[in-house]
Amino acid sequence: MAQLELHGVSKRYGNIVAVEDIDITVPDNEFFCIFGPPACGKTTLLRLWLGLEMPDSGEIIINGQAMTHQPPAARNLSMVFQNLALFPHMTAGQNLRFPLVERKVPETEIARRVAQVAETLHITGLLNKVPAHLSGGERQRVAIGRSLVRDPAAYLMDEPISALDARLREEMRVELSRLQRELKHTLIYVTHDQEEAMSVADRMCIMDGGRVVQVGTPDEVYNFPETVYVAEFVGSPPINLIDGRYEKGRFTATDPALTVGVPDAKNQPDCDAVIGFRPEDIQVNREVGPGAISANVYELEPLGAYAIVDVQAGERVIRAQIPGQPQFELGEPVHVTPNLDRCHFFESAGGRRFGTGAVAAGG
Amino acid sequence: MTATNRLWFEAMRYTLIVAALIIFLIPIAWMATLAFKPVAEWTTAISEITWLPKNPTLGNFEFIFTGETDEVVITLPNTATRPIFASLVVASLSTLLAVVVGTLGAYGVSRFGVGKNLPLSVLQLRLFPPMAVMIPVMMMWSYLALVDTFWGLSLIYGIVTLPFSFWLMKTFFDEVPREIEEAALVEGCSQWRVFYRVTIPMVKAPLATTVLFVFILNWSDYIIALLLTRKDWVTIPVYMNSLNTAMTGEMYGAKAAMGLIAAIPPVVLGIIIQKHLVRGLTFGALKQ
Amino acid sequence: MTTSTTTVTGAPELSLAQQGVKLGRWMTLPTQLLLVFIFAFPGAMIIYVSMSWWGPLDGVPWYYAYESLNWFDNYAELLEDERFWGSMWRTFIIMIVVVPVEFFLGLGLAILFVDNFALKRVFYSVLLMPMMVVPAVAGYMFYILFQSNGPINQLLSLITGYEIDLVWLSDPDNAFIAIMVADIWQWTPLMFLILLAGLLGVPEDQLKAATLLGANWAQKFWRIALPKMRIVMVIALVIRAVEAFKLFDVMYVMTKGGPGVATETISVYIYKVTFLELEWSYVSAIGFAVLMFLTALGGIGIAILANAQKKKRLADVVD
Amino acid sequence: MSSIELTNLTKRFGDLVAVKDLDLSIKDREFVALLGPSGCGKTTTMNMIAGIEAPSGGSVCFDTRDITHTSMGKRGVGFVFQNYAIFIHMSVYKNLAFGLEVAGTPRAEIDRQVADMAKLMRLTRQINWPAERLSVNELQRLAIGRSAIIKPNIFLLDEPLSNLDAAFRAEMRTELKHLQHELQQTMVYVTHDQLEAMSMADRIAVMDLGVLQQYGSPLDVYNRPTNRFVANFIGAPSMNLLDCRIVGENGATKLDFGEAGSLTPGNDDPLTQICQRAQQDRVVFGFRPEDVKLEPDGGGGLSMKVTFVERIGPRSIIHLEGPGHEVKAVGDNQIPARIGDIMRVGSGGLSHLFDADTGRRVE
Repeated sequence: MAQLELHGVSKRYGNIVAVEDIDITVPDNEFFCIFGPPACGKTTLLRLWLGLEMPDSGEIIINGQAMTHQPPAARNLSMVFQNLALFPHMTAGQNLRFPLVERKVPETEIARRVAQVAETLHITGLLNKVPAHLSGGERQRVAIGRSLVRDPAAYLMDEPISALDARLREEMRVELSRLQRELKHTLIYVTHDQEEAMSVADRMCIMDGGRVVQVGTPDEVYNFPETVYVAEFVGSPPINLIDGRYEKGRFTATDPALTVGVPDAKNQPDCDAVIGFRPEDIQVNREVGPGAISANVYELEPLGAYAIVDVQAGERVIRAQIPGQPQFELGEPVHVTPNLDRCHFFESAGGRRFGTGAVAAGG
Repeated sequence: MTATNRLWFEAMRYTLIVAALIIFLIPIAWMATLAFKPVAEWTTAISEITWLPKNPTLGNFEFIFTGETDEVVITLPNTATRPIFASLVVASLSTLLAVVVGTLGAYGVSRFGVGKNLPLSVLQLRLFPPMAVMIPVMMMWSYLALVDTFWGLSLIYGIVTLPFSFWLMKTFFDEVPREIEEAALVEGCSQWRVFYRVTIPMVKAPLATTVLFVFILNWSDYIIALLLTRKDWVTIPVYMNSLNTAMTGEMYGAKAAMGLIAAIPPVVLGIIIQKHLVRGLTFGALKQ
Repeated sequence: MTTSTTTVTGAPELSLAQQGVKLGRWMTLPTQLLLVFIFAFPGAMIIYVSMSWWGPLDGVPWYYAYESLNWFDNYAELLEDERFWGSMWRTFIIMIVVVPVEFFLGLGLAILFVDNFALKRVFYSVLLMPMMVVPAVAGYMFYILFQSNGPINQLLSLITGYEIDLVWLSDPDNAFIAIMVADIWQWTPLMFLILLAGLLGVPEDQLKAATLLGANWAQKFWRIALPKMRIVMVIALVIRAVEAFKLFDVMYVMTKGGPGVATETISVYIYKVTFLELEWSYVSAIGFAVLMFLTALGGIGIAILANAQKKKRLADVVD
Repeated sequence: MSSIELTNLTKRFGDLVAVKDLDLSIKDREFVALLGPSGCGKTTTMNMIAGIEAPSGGSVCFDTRDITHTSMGKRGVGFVFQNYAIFIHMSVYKNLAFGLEVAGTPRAEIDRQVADMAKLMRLTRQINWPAERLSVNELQRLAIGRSAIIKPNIFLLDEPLSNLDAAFRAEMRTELKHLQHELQQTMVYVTHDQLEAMSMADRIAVMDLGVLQQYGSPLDVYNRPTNRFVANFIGAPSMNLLDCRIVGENGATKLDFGEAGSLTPGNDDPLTQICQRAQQDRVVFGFRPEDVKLEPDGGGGLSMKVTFVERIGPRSIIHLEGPGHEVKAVGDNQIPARIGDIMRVGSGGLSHLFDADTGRRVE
C-alpha cells in the first residue's frame, strides 16, 4: 500500500559504479519488474530501498516519506532474497513467525496469521520441518510466506524463483502474479529472465551497467525498444541486428550480401546505424520476393509448434522463427524477407532507436 | 590400471601406512605400558625388551594420587590431584575468555569492518616465541601480583590462544550468508539482536569446535605455566617434570602415569573435532 | 504522474552502516584492550629494561632500572655473544632439517590417503594422534625412549643383530638427532593433515578432465595437483617454520639444552639466562632483538600469503 | 567412426537405482540428447559412457569393442563438464595443448594444432591469457576446444549451456550443432532443457527415474509422445492433459469432461478410432497449448473461464480454468481474451490419448 520512489540515486563501491542517477517511481499496487543481465545493479536497487545500503547521493521515498537514512526496520518493507535466506536453525513455522515475533505481535494474532499464510501457500504440513529437509520448491514457498506474513508497505523479491527448474518456474510466476493481484500490494521483482519479466510485470524497467535504459509496459518494451541494448535483451530467440550506414536518408548494409530494402528515414542525419528485426518478423521462402536477402540454410532447430531456421547470408547467421515444422534442407538456398513494418533503426553510437518500420519512413 | 597393478598398489599402500602407524604408536604405547609397570620393569636390560608389563600394577597411579605406594620407599610431598584440578580450572577459564573475546571481536571485524588491522595484530601474538616475550610478562605479572594465581594464568592463556579463537570464528562468520542476517534486519531486528538471535545459533557447531580446540591448546601449554606458577597453580606438565627425587632419581613410572592422564583429553577431543582441525591449525586459512 | 509529498519523519536515526560501526567498535573493544595490554606495556617494559643493567637481585623494582641506564650496552654485548649466535644457529639448523623432512613425509602419507580404502578413517585418526599429545609429554616419551637402557637401543640391537649401546641424550650430536626425531614424530601428522586437505581440495573435475585427455598419474600430479596446492604448501611450511623456531617444550624436557650447550636453542638459551644467570636486562635485549627479527620475517611472510590469497580468491570466482 | 551401444546398462548407488536396464544404440556421427529432469539418471548414463563411473551391470560398446571395463583414460572420448573443469592455473594455450602434451606430441605439431583449434573456437586473441581471465562464454568454448583437439571419435557434453545467459545460449545452440556437423563426431549431450534437446539433437532419449521413456527424433517425440511423462516434459508451455471418460452415445464416441462439458471428434477424426481401441474408458486427453481452439461462449467444446493472460512479446499464454480442469492456450496477441471471460475450449490439431492408470499412449 505504498508508492516507492528513487530520486537521483547513485551508489558506488570504491571505483565500481553499482547504480547511477536512478529515477524510478513505482505507484501503489503495481507489479514492477527490474530486468537486466547479472551485475547490472538491479539487486543494489532493492538493497537501497530496503536500507541495507546507503546511497552516495539521491533520495529514497517510501509512501511519501523520506527514508534515505532510516535503518531497514523502520521502512516496513519485506524481502525475498535470491538465496532465500531462511533461518537454517529454525523450523519453517518459526521462520514464518519470526517477523511477527520481532515486531511484538500478540501470540493469538501470530498463530492466526501464520496459519492463514501457510494455507494460502499450501505449506501447512511443512511447518515443523527445518529448511534443510524441504525441497527447493517448498523452501521457496516458505521464504515467500515469511515475507507475506506481515503487512508491509511493499514486497521486494530478488530472483525468487530462479533456482527452480523450468516447469516449476512457469507455474510459480503465474501464482505470484495471482497473489499480487489478491493482496493488492506493490511488488518489486528483480529478474534476469526476460520471459519472466514480460509475463508478470505491469511495468518493467531494463537496466544496463547501473543505469535505467527504459521503463514501460512489457508491450512497449518489446515493440518499441528505446535502445539496441533493450532490443537485444528482450525477446527470445534474440533479435537480428545488421550493421550499416544511414546516408542521405538511405540505409546501406556494411555487408553487401545483407542489403535490405528498408524504408528511408527522412529526418535522420547521416550516421552509422544498426537495423534490427525479430526472428518472428522474418519469412523464409524458396522463391525470390521483393526486398529478400539470398541465403543458405545453416541449421534447423525444430521446436514442435514452431521452428528456428538459421540462415547464412554473407558472414552472418540470421535467425528466423517460423510456425510449424520446417521443410528445408541444410545448405539449401533460400530467400528471407523481413517484415519492414516492424524493423527497428538504431544509431550505432549510443544505440538510440530513431525509428521503427513505417514510422521511420514517415519521419 | 590393470587388476594386478591395482593389487600391488593397494598392498604397497597398506604396508606403508601400517609401518607409519607402528612408528607413530611406539612412543605412545611405550609410555602407556610404562604407566602400568612396577619399578623393577621401568628400565630394561639389554637382553630383554619388556613391551607389555609382566606384572601390571596400578602402583604408579596410586603413588601420584596418594603420595605413597608399597613399591617405593619415598613419599610424595604434592599429589597429582591439585595439578589436575589446576589444569582443568585454568584451561576452562582461559578458554572461556579467549572464545568470548575472540567471538565478539571476530564478528565486529567480519561484519562491520571495524579494526582493519586487528586480524594481523592478533596473528602476531602467535608469531613470537613465548620465551622472548615472557620476561616482561613475568615482571608485569609479579608487579600485578598475578603470579601463581588461577586468574593470572588464565588471563595469559586467554591472550595467547586468542588468535585461534578470533581467526577461527572470523572464518566461520565470513561464511554465514549475509542475506540471512539481512533478512532478520528487514524483519525488524537490531544488529545486536541479529547477532545473538540468528548468527550465534547458526554457528553453534563451529563455536563448539572452537571451544574444544582452544581448550586443547590451553591444556597443552608447558612454558607459560613453568614461568608463572610456583606451587598452588602448578599445571600437569610442570608437575610431571618435577617428579624427580634425590633418592631414586627419575620416577619413570609415575611420570608415565601422569603423562598418560595429561595426554588423554587432547587426543579424545582432537578426534572429536577432527573435521575442523585443519581449519583450526591454519587459522582458518584452509578448510577440509 | 503525481508528485509525492515528502515529509521528513523526525531527525534521521543512525543509518544501518553507522549503527554497525558503533556496535562493531564495542564488540572489538575487548580484543583491542587485551592486545594493548599484552603489546604496549610489555613492549615498553622490555625496551626500557633492556637499556639498563637491572636484574632481579638488585633489590629494587624494575621501574628503578633507570638508575643503571646503559643505553645500548646490552645490545652491543649481544653482538659478540657466541652462545647467543650458537643458539640461533642451532635453532636455524633444526628448522631447516625438520621442516622439509616433515613436509616430504607428510606429503607421502597424504598421497596414500587421497582415495578411499578400507579402514581409512581409523588409520587417519591414529595418524593424527602424535600432534595432539601435550608437547611436554611427548618430550617425556622420547626422554624415556632414548635412555641408554631404553627401548630405542634395544630395537636397534634387535634389528641390526649387534649389541647397540648408544648414548643418546648425553652425547652432543646424538642428542641433537634425538630432538629432531621427536619433533618430526610429533609434527609430521600436522603436515600430513594440511597437505591432505590441500590434495583433496584439488577440483575433482579437473583431475577427471586430465584423465580423459590421457594424462597419467604423474602428469596429473605435476601439472594439476601441485600447482593448485602451492598456497597450501606455503601455509604449511610457514606455520611449521614458525613453530620450529619456537621449539622449547620437547627440548627442555629431553635435554635441558645439554649436554653443555650442545642442544641449546634460542628459547632454551633465554630461559637459562633468565633463571640460572638472572640477567634480566640482558635477556630483555635478546628478547627484543628476536622479536624485531621475527616481525620482519613475519611481515614478509604475511605479505606473500596475502598476495597469494588474493589471487586465489580471484580464481575461485572463475572456477 | 564410432557408434555407441549400451546394453542392459544399470547403475546402483546403494539402494538407489540411478539407471535401470538401459538399452540405447547411438549411430556413428549422430547427435543424441539425453533429456530428463534432475535425478533421472542422464548424467550417470553419460559418466558410464565416459568411464567416470563403473556400471553395476550391463555393457558399454564402442563400435563392436566392449569397453565396459576399460579405464576412462583409455576410452578416447572427449568430455565437456558442466562447470567446464578448465585448468584455471594455466594459460589458454596450455589448456588447449594439454591433451597433446601428455601424449608426447612434438612441440611444432602442438603449436600448429593449438593455433587451428584456437581459431575455430575464436580464442586466438586470448591464446596467452591465463584461463581465469576468460568470460563464461569463452570458458565454454575453451572446454570444447580442449577436448576436441585430441580428436575423439565420441564427444560427450554435460549441460554445457546451462551457465550461459539466455541470449548467448540461443547462439551457442546453433554453433554447437554446426560444430558437430564440421567435426563429424558422435555427440552425446546431456540436458534438462527440452528446448536444447529439440533444437539440436538428431535423436532424443527421454529419461525419467532411471528408465528410458522414449527414444526418437525431436519431431517424433513431440508429435507422438509414448506416455504421459514425455507428453508433459516436451514442449513449453507443457501439453494440456485432462482426465476424461470415453462415452459411446448413439453410435458416436465422445469424451466426457464432467461439468466442463464434452468433446465429440468427427467421424473422420483418427481420435474416434483411437477411442474405440482404448482398453478402458478412463483416459487422459492431451493437446498442445498452441493447438487449443478458443471460441466465444455459446459454441461446442469445454466451457472455461480465463484466469490469467501472460503476454510474452509476440505471443500470449492464456490460462483457463473450468470445473476440475485447467488449460493453457498459446496464441498471438490477437486472441480477444480478458481475465474473467468465459470461453469454449477445443482442440484444433493433433490430440493424444493416454491410459489413465499406466500413462501409456493409446493408439
